[in-house]
Amino acid sequence: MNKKQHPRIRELKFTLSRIFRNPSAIIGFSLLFVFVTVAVLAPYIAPPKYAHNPYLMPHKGYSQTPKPPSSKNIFGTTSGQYDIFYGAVWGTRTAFKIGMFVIGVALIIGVCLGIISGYYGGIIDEIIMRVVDIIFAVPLLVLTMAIVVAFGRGLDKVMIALALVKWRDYVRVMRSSILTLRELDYVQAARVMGVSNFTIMRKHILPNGIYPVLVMASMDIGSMVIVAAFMSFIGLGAPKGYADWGQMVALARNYIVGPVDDPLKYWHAIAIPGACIVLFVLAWNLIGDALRDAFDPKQRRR
Amino acid sequence: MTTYIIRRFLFLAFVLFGVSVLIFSILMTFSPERRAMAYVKSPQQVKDLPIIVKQLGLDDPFHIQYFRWIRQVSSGNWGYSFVAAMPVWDAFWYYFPITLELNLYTIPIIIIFGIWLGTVSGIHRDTWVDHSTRIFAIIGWSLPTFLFALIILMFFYGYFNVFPPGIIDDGFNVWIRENPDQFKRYTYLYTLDGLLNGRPDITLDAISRLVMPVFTQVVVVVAILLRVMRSSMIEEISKDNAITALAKGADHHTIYFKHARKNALIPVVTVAGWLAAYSMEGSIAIEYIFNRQGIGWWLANAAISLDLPVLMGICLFFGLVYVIINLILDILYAYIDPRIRLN
Amino acid sequence: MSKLIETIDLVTNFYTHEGVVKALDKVSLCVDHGCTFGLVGESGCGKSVTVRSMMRIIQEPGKIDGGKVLFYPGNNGSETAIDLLQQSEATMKALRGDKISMIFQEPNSALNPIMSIGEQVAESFLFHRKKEMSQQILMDMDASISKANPLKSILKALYRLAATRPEALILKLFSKTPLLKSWENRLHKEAMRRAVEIIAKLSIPHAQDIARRYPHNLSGGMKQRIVIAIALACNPLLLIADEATSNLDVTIQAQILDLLKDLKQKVISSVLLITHDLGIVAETCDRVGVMYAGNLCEVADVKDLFSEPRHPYTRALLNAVPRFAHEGELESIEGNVPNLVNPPSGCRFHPRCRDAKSICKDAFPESTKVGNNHQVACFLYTEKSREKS
Amino acid sequence: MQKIIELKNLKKHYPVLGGVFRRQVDAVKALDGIDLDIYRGECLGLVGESGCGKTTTGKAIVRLHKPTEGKIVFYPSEEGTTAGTDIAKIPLNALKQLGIRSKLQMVFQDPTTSLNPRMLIKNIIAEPLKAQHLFRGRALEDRVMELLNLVGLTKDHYLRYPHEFSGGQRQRIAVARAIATNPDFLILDEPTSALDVSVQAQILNLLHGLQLKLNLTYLFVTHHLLVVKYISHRLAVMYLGKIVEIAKTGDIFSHPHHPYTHALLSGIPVPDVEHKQQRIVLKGDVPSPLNPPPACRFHTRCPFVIDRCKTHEPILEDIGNGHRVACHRQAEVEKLVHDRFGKRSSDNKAI
Repeated sequence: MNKKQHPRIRELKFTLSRIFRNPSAIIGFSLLFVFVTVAVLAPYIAPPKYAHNPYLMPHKGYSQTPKPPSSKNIFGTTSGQYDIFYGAVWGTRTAFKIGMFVIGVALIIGVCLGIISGYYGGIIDEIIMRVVDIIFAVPLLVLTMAIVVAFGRGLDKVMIALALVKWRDYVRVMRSSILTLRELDYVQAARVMGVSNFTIMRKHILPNGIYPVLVMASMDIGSMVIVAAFMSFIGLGAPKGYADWGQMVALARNYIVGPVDDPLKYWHAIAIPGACIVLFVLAWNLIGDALRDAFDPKQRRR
Repeated sequence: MTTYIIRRFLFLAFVLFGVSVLIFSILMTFSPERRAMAYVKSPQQVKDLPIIVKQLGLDDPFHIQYFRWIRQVSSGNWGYSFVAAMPVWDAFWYYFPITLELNLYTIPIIIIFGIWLGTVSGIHRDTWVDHSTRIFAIIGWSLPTFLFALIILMFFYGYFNVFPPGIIDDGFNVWIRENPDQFKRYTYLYTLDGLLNGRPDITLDAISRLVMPVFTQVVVVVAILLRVMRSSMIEEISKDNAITALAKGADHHTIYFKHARKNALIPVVTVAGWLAAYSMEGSIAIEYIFNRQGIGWWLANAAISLDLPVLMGICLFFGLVYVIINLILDILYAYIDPRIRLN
Repeated sequence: MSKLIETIDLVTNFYTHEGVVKALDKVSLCVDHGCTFGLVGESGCGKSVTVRSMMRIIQEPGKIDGGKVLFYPGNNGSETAIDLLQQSEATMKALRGDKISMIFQEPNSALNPIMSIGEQVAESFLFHRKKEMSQQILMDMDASISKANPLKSILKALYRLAATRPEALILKLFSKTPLLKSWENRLHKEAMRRAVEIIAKLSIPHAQDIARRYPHNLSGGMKQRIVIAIALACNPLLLIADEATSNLDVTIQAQILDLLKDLKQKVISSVLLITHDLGIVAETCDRVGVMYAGNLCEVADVKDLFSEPRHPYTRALLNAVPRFAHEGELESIEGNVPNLVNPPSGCRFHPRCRDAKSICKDAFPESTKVGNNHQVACFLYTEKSREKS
Repeated sequence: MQKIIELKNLKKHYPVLGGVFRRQVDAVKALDGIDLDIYRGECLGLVGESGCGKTTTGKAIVRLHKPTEGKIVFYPSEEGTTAGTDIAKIPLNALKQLGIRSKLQMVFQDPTTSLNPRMLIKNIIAEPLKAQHLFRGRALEDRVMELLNLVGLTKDHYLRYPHEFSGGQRQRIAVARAIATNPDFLILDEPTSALDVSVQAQILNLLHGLQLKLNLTYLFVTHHLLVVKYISHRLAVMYLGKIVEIAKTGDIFSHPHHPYTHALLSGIPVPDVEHKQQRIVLKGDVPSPLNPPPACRFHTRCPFVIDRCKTHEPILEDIGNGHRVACHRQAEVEKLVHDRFGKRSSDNKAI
């Protein structure tokens, strides 16, 4: 052990070595790295045609039949002649936008309420948890649909609706991890020392109790993209022509079966955006799986 | 034990009440005119909207409207569905058997398969069995239901031309509608009714159209159950009472299947409620893609055409399903765990 | 006295992510027939690993990497020794709980929370006494004067088979099939009767009622009695008690120690007692082994050990233990218990030893005889070290 | 001698919820009327089995638990001139503002759980100083270093995480943290029971040294009578939420007057081979504090029970020399024990 290093760096290195001991972490983070690169470099990989709205997929013509890959459209075109390559590249940005926004907002609400509810207990806890119980009773997709219908269509509405529903999961997980932490000796010791409640939550409870929530959140980024894609697929989310993988699958929906002599003729129109969704979600799930193993308190040394 | 059940019952009644308030609050974000549209049955009536608003008291205070709404809902008046072109209550009973049929086949398969796979991979931890179920689980968990359904449809229906979408062959459908006396709808489940009416060909056709939806659902949902079962099995196997049993002279088979598995099922029961809800949720995408006119299909189409009463009704329905499933699970829980049963 | 069980150079390692934990390094000890052997040491010194290795119930990621465990089931000496590490799992299964049984530290977790007490005790009989019980059932059936019917004769045939060949395929088939497996009902009932009997034997009041209860509504002391009942069900030759009283209160511990002492006189032949409490050793054991960091330092009769401790660690330990008569400050052992991933070279105690010499760092001290039945693994007592100094 | 802490009829009842609406149906009587004086500069040992309320007493004094009833009077000044403050009911903020928080500190049982695994040692020890705004900047660092030296650790240990230490070292860190604010009074909640025998002595000696050096008062909570013998001046024995006997340590060991103390003393296995005395084995289990037996709580297990024990509750009586016992038969107990169980070890000083 190198003593010259700052202990925090040493600890970080140790944690990273634990995470990357797991092959699924390596695959997951490499996939994520590719997606991040594509998202960041999107304007260079696929230069936007409409400067005012780069998310709009360019299309030449209005023919309903998808076209196979060619030198002009390297991934071919989908129904309505939208360029699949462009959609796939800019769709990465959309996916990150959805995942990060929904999970970010849900995490902030969920973690804050979870800490308050778990740490203070009593009547506040009772109220928060009963509200969560109620929201839990309706499946995520159904409740989101209802809210989207109430707010009106659009990708932004879908994102807000998802965030408004998703926080319920984090409150429960956060609260249960705090209920155990609250009774631990080091939290009690801090109380004896006269440390204020806020500092106890910030320094003792949050750093030790957030890991289960983080693991869950990393997996949920993927599943939120799935739900948003389905909403776009049925037409509640992104408007027509928007670079969104779910939307692109929807465009190709009527062409899953090709002409009689070549039933798989239009496979690319579904498979390419589909593969993007699956790989994106897979990346987050692999990361979450690796994090869960790495943060498992039972496996921590001593 | 009785106090436990009563407590759970009261709690679930409270949840149901809360869900209704929640749904009604969403409903109230609409302007009174928009809500009045739900009572309009023909285009001619549109100009009478303000009158309808007044008539129905749609601009009254929240609580008055809520109790009026609840009274209507409990008497079966759930509004009118454009998508189904009939009242929501009637439409519900028209669509419900289709969804029920799908889930009646899916849920048992998921439970049996999930518990079995989870047990096996928990026992053979870190072997090829465990690794392959792990990969299977992560892939299943990463596959969007709607996408998986489309790809399945593309291959099996498009390429091999087997397992067509829909509920039943059009020819049968027309025949059934025209001969209600020859084909009695005992259960409204085609697979059962076909047998009861002595028409195995109808049953066979219905089953062939169920195979792909059930398969899709199982692959996507079983992953969760499998992982929970696996980790709780691993935990039980390494517990002291398993070692005590070993020291008593038990063989591994006895420890796994007599000592560990029943204990391991306790946490599984807790996720099972969530699983059932998730499974119902999954049927939305499946019914939409496989063109099965069930609750999910209806919901998706209602959402697209902003058919509000349908959304509200289905939200309430899901709340009710949640409550019923949880009540069953609570009793199951008490049955498995003597610590609850006897306290 | 004749030997009952003996370990020779037992080595057990745990293959963890942080490295290989060398939990046992060449442990050789011997328990005689009729003797109470105490194994003492601080936590993490390998006491539990030793006995678990002897019973071959080491859990992942542990592995027994060498040595022998010789078991002498006969009463008359060494000719019938079997090496437990070479036996098949089936043989071990038959031995565990029958010839050798074990009590664990935590009565709360040792019992299965969702099985009734009676069921858990009865299991021992179902594992090891099937033949005997089948015979008894046959006798009972013959004795009862009810009319013969075809069902009864089938049952009789099955029990006759169970009494002669309990591993017969047809019995397994019957036991696995739903409905048909109800043929075992009488067996279960008989096992339950015996379970209640053994519970009552351990001076537990209302044995019938206790057998029907579940672990969560019994007190800690009661649970520990049940664990003892399970261990004693089949009259084992050797009872291993792994810190059987350390989680109990003083007054309850006194009850359990008393019970064990009583049972030792009446029922059990030999006891291997694992504890970190030197007091318990002094009161209950005939012979003592002291362990430190995976090594067995000293083995002696209990009187010799307490009056004439030889190994520096034993001496230091005895001085560090609070006593009634002691006045003034307690002596402490400086330093800490080593991490067994990188144990100290040579004698594992040398970094904390006051009498350490250079040889202690380089070589592993072999166990040497220093008196009547007294063995020490320390260079202070070997020829080699005497020459050097 | 001046008092530093005085407990007057201290009670702590934990509500037991039940029924359909989770109302309070019963109470666990963890502490049921404790009267105890602790004097400045002494070490008082509080002994009893698990669940007897000894830890609850300690935690009530530092206000980790809010007492149900009774007074906890704290006498802050050295001279003993000022009147005490009742800290049983005052809000926690006021406790901090009055400066009492920093004077009452606690060391917990298990050092693996009492140190936050994600904090550096320097921050762990500095935490109470920061919370009380006592030092800052350079002075804070110096103070932390001083504390580390005081408990026998070095500069090397300053920038490390708790998991890099052994159990004994961790307990040293916990002690350093507890004495950081210059407290007058320390509650030691089984500070050695999670440690190995060889390390236990180190910690006991450290605590003893610190007491002399810093003029501390200890309340040493433990289940092990022999451990506390080395460090405490007086001993209080608890049973089911009550104090049954309290006396100078030597007196408890040589002339215990309560049958329960006798049983506790004889229940400890003694690491001496020659030492043979008959053990007093109490029958049955400790009754549940939910429904403690009426009158004398020990009567269900007492070998010398008489009818009066079942009807009248004995009070804690002074029998001279500060020795107080709560037993109807305290005068004859010694003889009874001798007659029934033979000579007691405490009589012959030989062992």
